[in-house]
Amino acid sequence: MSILIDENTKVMVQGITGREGSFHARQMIKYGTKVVAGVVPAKGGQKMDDILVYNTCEEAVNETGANASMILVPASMAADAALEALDAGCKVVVLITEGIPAQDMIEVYHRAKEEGAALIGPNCPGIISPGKCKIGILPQDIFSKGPVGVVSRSGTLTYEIADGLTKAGIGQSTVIGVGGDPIIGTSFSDVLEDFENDQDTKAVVLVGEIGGNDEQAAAEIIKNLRIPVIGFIGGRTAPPGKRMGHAGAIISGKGSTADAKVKALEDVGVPVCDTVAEITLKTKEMLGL
Amino acid sequence: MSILIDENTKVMVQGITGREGSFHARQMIKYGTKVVAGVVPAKGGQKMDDILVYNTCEEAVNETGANASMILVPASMAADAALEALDAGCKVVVLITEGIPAQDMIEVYHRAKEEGAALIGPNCPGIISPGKCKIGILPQDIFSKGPVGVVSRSGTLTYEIADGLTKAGIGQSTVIGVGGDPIIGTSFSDVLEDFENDQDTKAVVLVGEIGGNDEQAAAEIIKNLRIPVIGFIGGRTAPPGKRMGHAGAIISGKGSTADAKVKALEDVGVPVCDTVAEITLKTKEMLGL
Amino acid sequence: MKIHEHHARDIFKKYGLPVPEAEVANNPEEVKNIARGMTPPVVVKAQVLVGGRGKAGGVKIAENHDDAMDKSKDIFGLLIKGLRVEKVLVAEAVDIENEYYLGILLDRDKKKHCVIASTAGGVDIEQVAEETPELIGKTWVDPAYGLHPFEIRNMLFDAGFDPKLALKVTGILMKLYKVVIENDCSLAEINPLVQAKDGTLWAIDAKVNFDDSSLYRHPELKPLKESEETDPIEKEAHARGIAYVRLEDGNVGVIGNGAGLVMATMDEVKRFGKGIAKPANFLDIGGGAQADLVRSALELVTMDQNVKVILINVFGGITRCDEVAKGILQAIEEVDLKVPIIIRLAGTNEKEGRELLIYSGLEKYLDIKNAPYKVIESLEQAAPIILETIGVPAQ
Amino acid sequence: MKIHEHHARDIFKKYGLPVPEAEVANNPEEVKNIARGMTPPVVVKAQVLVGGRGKAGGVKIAENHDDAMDKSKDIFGLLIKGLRVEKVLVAEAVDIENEYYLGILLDRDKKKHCVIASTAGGVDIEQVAEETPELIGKTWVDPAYGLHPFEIRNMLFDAGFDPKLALKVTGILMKLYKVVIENDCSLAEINPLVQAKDGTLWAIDAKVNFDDSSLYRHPELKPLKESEETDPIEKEAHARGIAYVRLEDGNVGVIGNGAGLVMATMDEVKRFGKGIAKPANFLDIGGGAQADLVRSALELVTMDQNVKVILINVFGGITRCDEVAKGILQAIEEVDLKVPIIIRLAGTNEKEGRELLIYSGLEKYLDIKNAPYKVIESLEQAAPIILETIGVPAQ
Repeated sequence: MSILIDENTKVMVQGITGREGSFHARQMIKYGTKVVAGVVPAKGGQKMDDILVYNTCEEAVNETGANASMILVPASMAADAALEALDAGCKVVVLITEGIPAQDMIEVYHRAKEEGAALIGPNCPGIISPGKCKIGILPQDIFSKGPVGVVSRSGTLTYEIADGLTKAGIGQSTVIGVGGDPIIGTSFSDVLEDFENDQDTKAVVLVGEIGGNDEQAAAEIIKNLRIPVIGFIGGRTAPPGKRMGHAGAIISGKGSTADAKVKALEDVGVPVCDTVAEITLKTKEMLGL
Repeated sequence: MSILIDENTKVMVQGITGREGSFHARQMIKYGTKVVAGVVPAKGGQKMDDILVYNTCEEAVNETGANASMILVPASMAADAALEALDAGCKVVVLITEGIPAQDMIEVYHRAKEEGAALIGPNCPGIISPGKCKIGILPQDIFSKGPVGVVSRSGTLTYEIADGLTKAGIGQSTVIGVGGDPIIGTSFSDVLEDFENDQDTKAVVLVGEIGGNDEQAAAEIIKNLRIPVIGFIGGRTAPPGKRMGHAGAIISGKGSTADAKVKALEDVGVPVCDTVAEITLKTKEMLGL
Repeated sequence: MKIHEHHARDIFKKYGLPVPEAEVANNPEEVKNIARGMTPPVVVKAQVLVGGRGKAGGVKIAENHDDAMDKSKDIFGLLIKGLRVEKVLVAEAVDIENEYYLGILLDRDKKKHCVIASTAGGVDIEQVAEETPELIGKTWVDPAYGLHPFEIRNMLFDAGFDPKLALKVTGILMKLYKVVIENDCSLAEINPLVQAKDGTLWAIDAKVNFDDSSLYRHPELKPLKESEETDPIEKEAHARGIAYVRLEDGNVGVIGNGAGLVMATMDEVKRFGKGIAKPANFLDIGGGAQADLVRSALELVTMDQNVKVILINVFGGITRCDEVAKGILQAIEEVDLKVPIIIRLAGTNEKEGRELLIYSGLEKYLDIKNAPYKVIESLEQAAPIILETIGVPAQ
Repeated sequence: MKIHEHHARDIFKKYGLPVPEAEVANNPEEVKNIARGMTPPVVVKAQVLVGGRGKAGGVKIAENHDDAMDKSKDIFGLLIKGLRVEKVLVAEAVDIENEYYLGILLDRDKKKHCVIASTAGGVDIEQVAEETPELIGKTWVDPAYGLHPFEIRNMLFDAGFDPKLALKVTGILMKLYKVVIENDCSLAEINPLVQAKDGTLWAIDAKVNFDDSSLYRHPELKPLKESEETDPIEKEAHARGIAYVRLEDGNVGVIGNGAGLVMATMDEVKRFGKGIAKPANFLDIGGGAQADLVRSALELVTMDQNVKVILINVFGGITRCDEVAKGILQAIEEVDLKVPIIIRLAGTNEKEGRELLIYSGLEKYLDIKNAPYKVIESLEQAAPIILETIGVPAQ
């Protein structure tokens, strides 16, 4: 098992004819993802390798049964693309694009909630259920199938952690990079219960960082979960008021410091690791390996 | 029985301290309507006769259990007042005010639908269930309790008709003036089934006029009703393209002519009267009196 | 509220819509000067608030500025559906390849804005809708979240727009939507949107109507208001703030309170009129009218020389019958009405109103032809009196 | 993006918010001229992009234009939190009766705009929120239908605003909301909103932050952008478009790809540093960096004289390790880096990257103190090498 996506997920790629879109669509296909359609307005009828391109999401969904979408279009069009995917009935929408106006994302976020769809991102690496399906730009070779769910606000740090787990012989059920923007579709809280209910997930690694209150919200959920959660918080050395690379990582109040987040997690019994290497060790321990 | 309002309806009046607001609140009280509160922002704590004024609808509803509202505030504030009443939980909102921007009414209309509330108006005379409750500005002496439901797009024409019925000894269950604006909260279709389901209503008088397609929509509903409906359409002599007094009454397409409306009603078996006097006669006949 | 094409064009321009270079001229000399600064050919278009100006000879293409001046001479002063042409718009002509229709209007049934597009542009859209409905694309705007490009694209693809063109048109419709929302338009239309031979798109005609109820929050639009009335009495009524519409071939002036009641009264006159008595006008004194307004209303109705008798039908709610009676008496005293009035008063202060009229002593004459007015109990009583009045040859 | 108070004031004015008469001056002479045209007293306010200017002596009241000039001399050139005062705002002073706080910001937890108001204005709102939360009113904006006056009124009444004042403040907040929506603000604040002794309301200070991701659709805002960086290296990084933040008291330059990975690497340095080795900076080369950018990043980090050693930690996804290696070699060749580099490469093209570095021959020396760089297998290996480097007294 896995959460959100699996071997039956049918993916369309919005922006498949672009440089990034075609590259990552090919990678996904190579990984075994069922990429069933591309969507590029006014390029309907073209092909990207064997994948037919449609003018609209509606058409793509009707013709191919696509139920998930990856969006790799310019920031000024990305929110509209996400709304189109949601409107067409996609239940998983992975928004890779960076630099989408927050105000546009407010609408996309609430529309996704109304539709009961999982919106992942924006400004995220995507999601992978190793051996089954990948939607996103994650480097696929470092993942392996197994019992650990990973959810993270960071991209490369996630790769690092997954790589560490894989090298230690610990596979992953599903790995999700939720993205680094202030307004994101899926936060920690949204997937923790999914992991709890997934029979094949035996432990969850939660990779937080400074900024916002998502870790505190997650702690509230974790309180009531049986599944063990291993934590990590990046940015302990980050100075307040400075934006660390992306808009999400900025210490703007007491709650958004690394210390506050570590405390919130520890208070509900989550061991918070000091280093990336420690995550692998702690996970092993939690799994009884 | 009656529809929408009855002896248990608790009414608050938004704008109760204004000249119109206080006059009509007093009239309503005189008629026996349970006027439980007034709402005028920044005049909370004042009194209009024995009625306490609140700053907000929320407060008025919480303190008095008001479940309906009459709005008599200036056009620029009326849509906001209606949204406030809906937000506070009122299930019947009667919007008397004339000249509310259509764009504001679009929002109020859809919010009322979402809340499952009956919005009557704007630019309407209101609603009366004779002997039980009146919300609005209708001259109350002309109504009498009885078996006929009346729903009308016109104000004074409604009075004329009700007066005619009353003088002929035919009382009314509920009389509703739905208002003359292009965007109205309650149209014919919305109340026809209520009348059908009201045990005390034995026939319905439907008073339409040129403009829009509400009569055609009503005809679609009437098809499936058992209750007899008597029709009247005003404006047979009105020239096309001219606005007859209020924004709703303008012949702007084939469907909005009097002839098209008469035909739509006659096609579903509704006798359409040529004169106001004929309405009384026809109603008598339908009731077997 | 309707505005002239050139004002609509200015608004379109402000919102980045592709309007051709154009300027307004008040006389042929100005046409020449404006056209001189343009790349010929130019088009000279009558500025009137009614449709059908093309068929009426109000639109002409000119080869150069002299030609433009000459042709404008035929347009100035032209009478189009009763409106005299006082201004023309001089615009650079576009080399037309294709014509499209774009419009956004308020749908009163769905209570949403409706966005309409068609590949059959340049003609009457209602005709297209009737004859070839498959050529009309429509999408309704979510009242909460507003309009999105993807919704427009879906609609345009379905309506048979070329996909590449559809992308450009989507941008234009998003701008047109902004015009509608920010200015409270009840209608905004580009008909035709023209694709020129070089592929560029141009909003050749611009039409915008505003929601009258919203004008209070758009003070900048008020100066754009121009009289739409072709009829001098309607103009006068407009100036007095009275809802009055003149009907053709009528001889019975109709006055009442409330649009529905007035219309029903007009219908009644027509019905019992036996082809002899016909309503001459619609006049609604509204709710709560004071005596002054009633007086003014009577004066207006008698400006129509065809009116032989006036029927007043008032059912008092907010309106008080005694105020109406006072107004009638004022009018008789101060204005020479020349025609008799049939008066039916009911509702609020009915008794007081009737007494005012009866005790004035003016109704004392036996014959309506000699008395200034006759008070009746119900509308049915009006028919014989009116027919009697009309039936007698004037004078 | 932050902007100066006077720019925020101009935006407020455009939206009809009640800002006092004010003008910007670049030198004391201009202050005098501006103040001369105003009704005294006037206030002279330093224009800097950081808070706390009052305490730093950046705000002074003057009795007349000469006094304003004199006092402005103390303000010009003042250093407030590292930022030098180059402009001042000269404004007519308001006779303060009461001070309030108004603000609208993006709530990232609720994913809605949050409207905040407090009767405790003029002070740090976060402090008020902590000490007297009952004095803070909040309402969240429906993402679909937007903000309505009644929602603001309800909030203001609850927060203890005087009802009559609340009606006026509602109008102000509706305008402030329009500022936020139409300009994509992440924050708009009036602190304080002042009620003058004559009862009038004034937005005495104006603060507006914009969502950087939305700037592409607000070209008119771009010229308002001014450097927020007080640090010269941060300024330089900003100019080069590199995400760089300098840390105090650090000696280990940190470079990586991805904010999370870089922060984790900084944390790791701190942890194993035993109080001796500390991260000197955050530098994220982002995704898919080319050699040039890596070279530029190395150059930046070594501008900090405190940096004794650099740690590069890259996990290639979109980023290719061979490009990173090329950039490192370029930097060594073209820039005199002066400090050794510890390099850890993993992920995409890891092997190629490592081979480029190893076959360059530059790593041949046994001792890190003599070699320009050292390639390591895992981050754990970095600790001893860094400590060895730092531990040795510089020269």
